[in-house]
Amino acid sequence: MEGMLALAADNLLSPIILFFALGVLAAFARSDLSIPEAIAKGMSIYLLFAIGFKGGAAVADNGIDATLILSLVAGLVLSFAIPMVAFALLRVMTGLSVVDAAAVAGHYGSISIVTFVAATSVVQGAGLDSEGYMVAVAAVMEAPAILSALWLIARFDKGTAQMDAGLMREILLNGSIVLLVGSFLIGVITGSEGLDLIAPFIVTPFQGVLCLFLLDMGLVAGRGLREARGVLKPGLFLFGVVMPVVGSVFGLLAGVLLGLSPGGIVLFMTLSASASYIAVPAAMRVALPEANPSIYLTLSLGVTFPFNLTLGIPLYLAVASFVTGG
Amino acid sequence: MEGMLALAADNLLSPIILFFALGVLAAFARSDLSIPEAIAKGMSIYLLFAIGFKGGAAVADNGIDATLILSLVAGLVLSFAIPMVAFALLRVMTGLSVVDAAAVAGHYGSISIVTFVAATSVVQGAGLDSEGYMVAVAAVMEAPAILSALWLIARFDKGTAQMDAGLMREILLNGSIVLLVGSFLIGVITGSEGLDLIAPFIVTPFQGVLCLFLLDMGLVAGRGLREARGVLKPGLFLFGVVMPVVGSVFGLLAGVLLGLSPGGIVLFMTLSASASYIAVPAAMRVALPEANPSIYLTLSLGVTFPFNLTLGIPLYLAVASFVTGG
Amino acid sequence: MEGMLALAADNLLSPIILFFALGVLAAFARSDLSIPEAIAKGMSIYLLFAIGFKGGAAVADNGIDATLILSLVAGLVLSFAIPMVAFALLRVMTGLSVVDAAAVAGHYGSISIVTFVAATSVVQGAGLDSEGYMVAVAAVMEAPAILSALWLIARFDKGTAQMDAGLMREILLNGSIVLLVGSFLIGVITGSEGLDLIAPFIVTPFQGVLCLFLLDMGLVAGRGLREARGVLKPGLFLFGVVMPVVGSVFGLLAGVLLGLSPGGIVLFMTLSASASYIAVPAAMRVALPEANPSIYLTLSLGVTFPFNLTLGIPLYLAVASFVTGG
Amino acid sequence: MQTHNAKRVAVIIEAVMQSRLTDAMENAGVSGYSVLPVLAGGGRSGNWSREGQIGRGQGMVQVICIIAPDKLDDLLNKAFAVVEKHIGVISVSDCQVLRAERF
Amino acid sequence: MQTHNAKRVAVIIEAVMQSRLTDAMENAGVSGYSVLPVLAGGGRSGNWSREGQIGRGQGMVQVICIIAPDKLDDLLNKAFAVVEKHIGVISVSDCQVLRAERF
Amino acid sequence: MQTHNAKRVAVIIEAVMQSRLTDAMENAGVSGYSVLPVLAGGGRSGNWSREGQIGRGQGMVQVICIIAPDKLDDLLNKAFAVVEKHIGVISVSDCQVLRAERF
Ligand SMILES: Nc1ncnc2c1ncn2[C@@H]1O[C@H](COP(=O)(O)O)[C@@H](O)[C@H]1O
Ligand SMILES: Nc1ncnc2c1ncn2[C@@H]1O[C@H](COP(=O)(O)O)[C@@H](O)[C@H]1O
Ligand SMILES: Nc1ncnc2c1ncn2[C@@H]1O[C@H](COP(=O)(O)O)[C@@H](O)[C@H]1O
Ligand code: NA
Ligand code: NA
Ligand code: NA
Repeated sequence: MEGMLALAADNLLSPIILFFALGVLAAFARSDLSIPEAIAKGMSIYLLFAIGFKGGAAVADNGIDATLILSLVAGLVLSFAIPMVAFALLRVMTGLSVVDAAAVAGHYGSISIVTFVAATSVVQGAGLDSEGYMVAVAAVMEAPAILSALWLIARFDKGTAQMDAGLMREILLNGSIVLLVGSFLIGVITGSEGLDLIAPFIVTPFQGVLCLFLLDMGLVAGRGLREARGVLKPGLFLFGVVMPVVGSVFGLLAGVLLGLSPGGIVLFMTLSASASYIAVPAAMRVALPEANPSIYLTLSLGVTFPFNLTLGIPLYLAVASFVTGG
Repeated sequence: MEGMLALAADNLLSPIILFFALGVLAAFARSDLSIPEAIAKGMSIYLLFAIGFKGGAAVADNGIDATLILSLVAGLVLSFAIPMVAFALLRVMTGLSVVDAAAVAGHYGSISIVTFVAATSVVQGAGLDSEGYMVAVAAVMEAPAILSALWLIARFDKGTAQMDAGLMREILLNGSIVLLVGSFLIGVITGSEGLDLIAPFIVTPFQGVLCLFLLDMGLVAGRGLREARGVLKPGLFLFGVVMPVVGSVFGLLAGVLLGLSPGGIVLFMTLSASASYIAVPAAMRVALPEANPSIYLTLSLGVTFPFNLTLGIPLYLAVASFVTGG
Repeated sequence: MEGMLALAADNLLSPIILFFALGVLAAFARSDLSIPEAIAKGMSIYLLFAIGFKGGAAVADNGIDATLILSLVAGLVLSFAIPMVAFALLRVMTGLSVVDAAAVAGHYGSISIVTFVAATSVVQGAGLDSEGYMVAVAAVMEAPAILSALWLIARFDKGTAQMDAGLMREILLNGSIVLLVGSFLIGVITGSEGLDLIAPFIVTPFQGVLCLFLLDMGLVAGRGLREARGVLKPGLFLFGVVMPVVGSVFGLLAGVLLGLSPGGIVLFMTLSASASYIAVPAAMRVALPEANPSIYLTLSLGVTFPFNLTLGIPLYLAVASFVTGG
Repeated sequence: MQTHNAKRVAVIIEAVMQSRLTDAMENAGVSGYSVLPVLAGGGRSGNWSREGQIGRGQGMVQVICIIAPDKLDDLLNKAFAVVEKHIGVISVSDCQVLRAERF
Repeated sequence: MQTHNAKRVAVIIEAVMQSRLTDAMENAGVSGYSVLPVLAGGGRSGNWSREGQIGRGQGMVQVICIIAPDKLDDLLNKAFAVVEKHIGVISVSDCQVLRAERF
Repeated sequence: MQTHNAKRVAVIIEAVMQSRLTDAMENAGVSGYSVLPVLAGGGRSGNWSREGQIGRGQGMVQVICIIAPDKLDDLLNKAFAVVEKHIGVISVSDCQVLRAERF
């Protein structure tokens, strides 16, 4: 318990959290500090490229683990299943309409890659190893939740959602999945030799870029919260804090059943706990234009993301350590 | 004297000066070489982030110096006071109207952060230490000069200027101040541990980014000079060279009275000598739309900035060394 | 022969090729993966800055080679001459009109700087040295081919082309030439001291940036191929593969006559073999608006660039090694 | 100069819908269209800005299409089918063009 | 398609004045507005370009607002109060919109 | 508010031709112009997009110029001479401006 508090405190005073907080504060204070869109996109491309490649190179190094396939399947299942849980919780805890609840639920089945990256940092900082293929698990968990959200609509609201072949391709081939999976595979192919070649670009400066990126996320989240204060009813806010913890339990179960390393379990918990704020919102705007974007964006980016970043990840680390007897 | 000439020559042949010169030449020759706006903004964010953090980490390392607060106060006073001197000089040396003279004066009380960064490089290159909190002094010197400029207008031109609460907030919370101060504080909090984490991003590649950034500044300054040739009357040009030297004397006095290190004195001289080309122009466009922007931009970016970069900083270094008996 | 196959295989599995392939595949699959324009431009500025400077610093290190001037002259001559050869081949191999054939021919006399950079990597990977001033040769080869293309038009199609003083200046002072030559000269002036200062920016992360840049080139090339499938008749496609090999023979002759190092010969072959996809297309749009851009862009970026990247460069390396008895 | 009557249709629409709209336009037989970036905006659903954004979920673009008057109705019908359930603005104004044969 | 008369107000204004203008517009009861980037320009005060700029001191944006005709005068008055002392251009043109209830 | 008749000329043109067009406009005595970015487009010569591009060879911009009606013809003639052989669209519409003395 004490160890966990120290860990949480440590985490709260890490540069990445502090830069996120700086961004939120700057947005609340209505400072005109902002990162150009192209730079923000460039940084997110860099992060996907780097973690994909590093994960792939790690897999090449350690050999393909027998549980790789099973982990991917588990990720798929969780991404499909978690929205159902989230939807049920939302209907109980909040007064959201079916459409809004389904849209929100879809976000929680999918994942936030920056939360994953932050968890990787914390796991490494705690001296734990983790399976390199967890980035591939992250990739497979991005999209299925969207289908669950649309299914929920079809089931409970009869055919409001618009799904077409174009949207299906957009979801499956969205830029971040392609870049993450592509970099992962190239990492697998070129292995540690490839990694040595580009490590000065993707390894050493990584933490610094992550700080700047979280500054930007803080700015965007803060602006969103400022704009959408009205939306954030107590029940909704509570959901944004409870749901990641609930999700993490599913991740914990999966990780333990699969026999992952403690670090791998933390990452699985984080993936299940995190909520999408890029891929799913875009898909929802196309398929569910009636759903209110400020609800799902504010919850995902303004509540759950900061929660995971500050308290969630240390919690998942403590739980995973406890469960694996670490 | 000889040492100083060698220093100046050395400085003139450093990559950062040469890239600045390349930019100016390319602009004069009407080459279409240009840096995208987003990249230029990204680099300036990087520089503020890096020097703020490094300054803060240095303060964390050395403990809070007793003179920190006094230095901040001295910075404030200088930023308020220098515009008065500049205004008086302008009225004597040039035929500028009250409005234009006040607008120009405001720029010289404020600071140019790149000039500061370049001076830091030179100071380090000369093997001198300097106080890490000088970046905080830089931050407090950004805004007060704007108020002085508006006061000058109110005093000598009766109420042309438009100051409102919105503008006040914009000035005090402008992006570069928030980023610089925020990074500084995070540097103080996370100390050398934080610095170690992100040094491969903010320390080692710093000089290279600075070269590219100065290339961009050369392009922008050169384009400005080409467009605004007509504006640059001899008296005005002279002011652009004399004023930084005058300003530096104030910085010298402050630095010596405060008992700063030789390096710190050079930086204080540079801050006092440099003229704003981002924060103040933006504020002037809002508050003093009648003032001619090509006058203040050309002077600040086209005359004083290159002067400080090439001759000013070595001069301030020589003077500070002489005064402190170095 | 075996060695060459191994080399080609090695090359095909290098990260830069794989990222290029990822880009092409993503574009074919209509993924929305894309790199913001500003980031793509920023990376190309970085690459020009880095290779220019490194080439200059190498020249400063090794002293000015007696053959430097001769190599520049040879580059000029080749850039003027190769379009004539290309034009003749095009008239024989394809049914292109005079205007289109001349436009395409101009691209092949000029050079592709990324192909050059990739060849530099391969040359270094093979443990060969090369002359630092080859980047200056690359710079002089950019523009003359444009004049040849316009001359071909004037000769065979009577005065369709529009050449004016403005265009001439744009061609000679286009951004990439100015940046490449400027960085080269600054590298020569500041030498290894300057290089040490900025090496953590331009040397160590270089390969990583190159990977991302090639991902972008793959995306752009793939999108171009998808859009312009109809254009790519068999004869044209064949030309796009045959012409680089023909061009490389001229580079080989030049390199051998000049007595360049094996690495230098490979680079000269690569320059002669590569086709422009930035400077020349822009000039052609101004001077030859009647020429169909999808023909020359598809050939240059969609056929010849990938050919050189994957098969061409290893071939040129093998031939140069064989000829110089390596 | 000889000019000809034409219509200028400007649609401000969510970026995620861009390709669907331009497909619909091509479908309506337009001779061309251009997409302009929109930096920020405000409306009944609040204010937004592209600054710092990394996804396309937020943000709008403006699609401009100049067409011959007789094609207007078909275009509006097809464009409206795409935009109908979405936020955004469709406006049409009269204009004059050179080279009428191109529209 | 059923269309309705509306006015399209386009204001080219310094970037530093953007929020003041959009505040004034909201104040005049507009239902929405969009901000478009401007890359470069020329006028009585010379030429400018956003290339390589890092500050907002230089540079303009275009704010577009489509409104019901009866709100035009109030909007122009309020917008003009902001723009009055500043460089920039206000233009108004007629247009037709779908979904008139939104304006 | 007192408004005055003016013309709004919008030229969508290849980025490489931008300076030639604006030179021609200055030549025709316009009081100013603004250049807006275009992200993507489609036309008889296919579809294009600025994404990932590094050269100016591909890509268009939109040049907007608001002028007094009596200067229109000269402007169109001079602009057309530049655009004539190139892809792109010139359109003109009526508008109202404040501060007519500026045009
Ligand atoms: N009247 C309008 N004029 C110009 N742009 C508008 C207008 N109304 C809405 N928009 C744009 O469309 C977006 C969505 O509008 P709304 O559906 O009203 O929230 C806004 O954020 C603006 O970018
Ligand atoms: N007639 C015009 N048409 C379009 N844009 C204009 C016009 N006049 C001025 N502008 C824009 O407004 C800016 C300032 O204009 P000015 O006050 O004339 O210097 C110019 O740089 C252009 O971007
Ligand atoms: N009717 C149109 N409306 C708007 N933009 C157009 C139109 N036609 C062409 N364009 C723009 O001009 C470019 C070249 O057109 P084109 O010459 O038809 O290929 C297109 O890619 C569009 O960006
Ligand atoms: Na999740
Ligand atoms: Na100063
Ligand atoms: Na060539």
